[in-house]
Amino acid sequence: MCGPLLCTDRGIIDNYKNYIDMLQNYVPILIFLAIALVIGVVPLIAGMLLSKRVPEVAKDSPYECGFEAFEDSRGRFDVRYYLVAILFIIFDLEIAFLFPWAVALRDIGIPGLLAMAFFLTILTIGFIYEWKKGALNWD
Amino acid sequence: MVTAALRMITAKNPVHSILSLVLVFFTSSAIWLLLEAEFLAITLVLVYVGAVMVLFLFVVMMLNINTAQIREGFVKFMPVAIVVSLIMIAELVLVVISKEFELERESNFVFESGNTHALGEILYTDYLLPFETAAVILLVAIVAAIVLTLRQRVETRTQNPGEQIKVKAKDRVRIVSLPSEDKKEY
Amino acid sequence: MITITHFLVLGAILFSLAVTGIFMNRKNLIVLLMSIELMLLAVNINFVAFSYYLNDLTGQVFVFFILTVAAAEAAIGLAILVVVFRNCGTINVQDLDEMKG
Amino acid sequence: MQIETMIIEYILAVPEIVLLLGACLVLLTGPFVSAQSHWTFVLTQAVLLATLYLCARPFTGQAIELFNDFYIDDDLSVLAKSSMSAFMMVVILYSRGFINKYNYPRGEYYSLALFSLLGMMLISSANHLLMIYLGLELLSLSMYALVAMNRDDSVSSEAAIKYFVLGAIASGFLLYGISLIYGLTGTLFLSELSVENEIGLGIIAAVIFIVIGLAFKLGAVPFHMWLPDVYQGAPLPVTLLVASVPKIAGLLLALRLLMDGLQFMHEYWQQSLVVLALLSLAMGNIVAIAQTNLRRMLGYSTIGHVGYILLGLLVGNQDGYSAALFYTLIYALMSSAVFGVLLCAERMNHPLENLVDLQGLGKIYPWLAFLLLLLMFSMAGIPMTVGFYAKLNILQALVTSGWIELAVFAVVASVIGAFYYLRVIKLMYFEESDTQGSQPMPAGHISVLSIHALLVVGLFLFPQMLLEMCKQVIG
Repeated sequence: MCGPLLCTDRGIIDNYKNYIDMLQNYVPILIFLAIALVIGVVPLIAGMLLSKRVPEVAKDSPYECGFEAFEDSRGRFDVRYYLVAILFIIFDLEIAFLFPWAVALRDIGIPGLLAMAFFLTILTIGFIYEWKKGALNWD
Repeated sequence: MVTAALRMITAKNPVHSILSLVLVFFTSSAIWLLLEAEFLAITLVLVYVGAVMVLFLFVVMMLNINTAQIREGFVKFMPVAIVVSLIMIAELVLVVISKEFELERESNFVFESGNTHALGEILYTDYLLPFETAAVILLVAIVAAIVLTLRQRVETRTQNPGEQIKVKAKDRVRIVSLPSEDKKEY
Repeated sequence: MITITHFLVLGAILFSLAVTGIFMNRKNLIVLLMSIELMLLAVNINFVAFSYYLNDLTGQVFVFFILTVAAAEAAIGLAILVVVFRNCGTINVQDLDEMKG
Repeated sequence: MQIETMIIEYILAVPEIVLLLGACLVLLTGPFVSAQSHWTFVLTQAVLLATLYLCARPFTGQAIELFNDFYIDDDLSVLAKSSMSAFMMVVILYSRGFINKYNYPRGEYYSLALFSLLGMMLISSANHLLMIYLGLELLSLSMYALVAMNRDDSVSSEAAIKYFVLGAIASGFLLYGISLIYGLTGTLFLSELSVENEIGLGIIAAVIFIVIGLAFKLGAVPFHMWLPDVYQGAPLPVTLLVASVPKIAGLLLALRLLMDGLQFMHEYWQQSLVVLALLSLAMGNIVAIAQTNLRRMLGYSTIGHVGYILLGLLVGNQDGYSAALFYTLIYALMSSAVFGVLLCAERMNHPLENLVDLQGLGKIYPWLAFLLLLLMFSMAGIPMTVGFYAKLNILQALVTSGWIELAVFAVVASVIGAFYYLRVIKLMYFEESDTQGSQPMPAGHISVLSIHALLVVGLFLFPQMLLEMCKQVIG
């Protein structure tokens, strides 16, 4: 989906037309969203309209091998998932910084390359640190 | 969008308010698209919806708060909240509709080679220092996250194959010479 | 025709809602942290709108940095939240009153 | 940009780079060196010494702008950076015993302290609102992590979450103000901010937002809620850190924003600062009397001192700014020494947590009590200590620009404040206690602490040099 975003390289012919062009690149996304919405919502509504429902206490209660439910149906997550998620965010942001760099590298040349080298060095130090600290080990 | 934001601060269930915030992010991403900030719009969706809000969801799931009792006290604050927020909105709106902010766009310029490219051209040259500072901030975030949440699990048993192979017989079996004792009393 | 004022009003409303959410929320720290995110989003909308109408990329670069820092900040904030929950067993704002004076 | 200019810029910004690389090294000692090793400490001090050496240079009266004008290297930043690295060395030295005793993760603690120093240095030489924001966040994020570092203590984590939430709100307000300024002026360079037309509602609102953000960060009433909690709840070395070095950075933040950037709005931010200063002086000094926890009391006393610093700022001319700078430096000196005393007592297993713990300290540890006595005199602004000069300077600046009522109010507030400082002395010398001092004093700690605390008297005798420096860098 990222392909069309970069293809606005058309020069300024007509500003307004250009603007529309830019937005036109997003039409597939819009269609995609619409279809996703339909796929998500239609079965829900269909289920609501078509099914026959006779609600009853026993039917609505969570069932656990003949016992009352011991705990909330939402189980707890482990803290370790959370640490992984945080580290994911950090490196996600790193990618976000890499993206415009990759697009513009031809024009910013060596200074840009050095700048990114320094940036990555700092983050690599963080990576070495977390590796050595055992934050990436599951047990 | 405003409805979604409102929903976010009033929803009873934290999961619902998180999903409302996701909706807010999506709509503002669309608005940024209209304002020709394509790259930022995509980043907002990728980073915020894709990562930050997932983190929020994780935390809600992890803490597993009893949702029933969360909002008991909210109702009695409600009237005050509405009044205060209306006053604040009125004040701020008064500020931003003042004449100073009426900017006209002289030329409707579109960057020659796209928004991402234009951002890339200045981000790594003109904005070199902030860029490197951002790296340091991310590093601090890594360190902080690890310091605060990583628990060394002492009780988990792991096996280290390297050590298993390196083990010599003398490490495991100690041959003790026991001098035979004289039988005196038996 | 949509003018800059519309965007600024939108930003102002979101900002006020976020501030209200922060000060009126007496129950849940997670919603508090989300209100902070909303606050920064309002700021970002302002910046992007100004950037568009001033024909200047500075605002967009600023927004990019705000996004970066805010994500890092949210990560640390949630980490602290987890620590608080483990120690105090609650994330209810009113229950956090061990220190007074 | 040419590679040559890039290299030159890197050479001029070498203190920051050394600090950054040093901090990374210290961080990596965490997992690589054994937990009991002293190398982490030695390395940290070496990095700080190198930074101090590279920062300090004679004043030239010129400002050099680097990195496409994002970074400014002037006398003010030189003074701030050198003093901050010097204070940080002292802070790390005092913290060491505590860190070793309670087995805090050393690499992380020291490197986060270094990263926060880096943030403060970036604030001191920021010439762009983006740099101010990033420096501030670097400082705050490290501080949040440090305050929460004691993961098993509920008080400490509660302090951390309060600090975090209020800090984040402050950033939000600051950013909203910055965004309005950007819309009105079209630039974010501090030296280029100005409005063409007459001053309208928008710019006033922007300034108010920025002042609110600043007040949150400085801890001025009514945005002070986090400060006493952090002082009380954070681990003691972290309190020492929070109480000393960031105050200088906070002042620099205010100077960069208000003096360099928004001087043309002086009459508008002045009014808000008057309110903040009055409230801080009153609240800080009066509420402190009611405290029973020593650290919390010191927190409120900080709020009172922030009130004084704001008084200096609001005058808005060279006298005022330099008086505020002088006051802040002296305050950082006194405050770090006071917490040095607390840490020293804690090392001797005589923690001074509540005011009651001070009873009979004059008998148990006479020398320590004497040092604390000097510091309390200085905080109260009694002659023979440098705190007197600091207050006098502020008052002079106020009177010469016609704020006589404010000066009178400040004097009254500090007379009230003197009460609780003197109560500390009364507790130490005129109350009996049955505890016995058995522990020997840690030699290194106490000798540095003695020099540090005696400086308070020394600077009273020879204040001229520091005063001159403060005047010169503002000019």
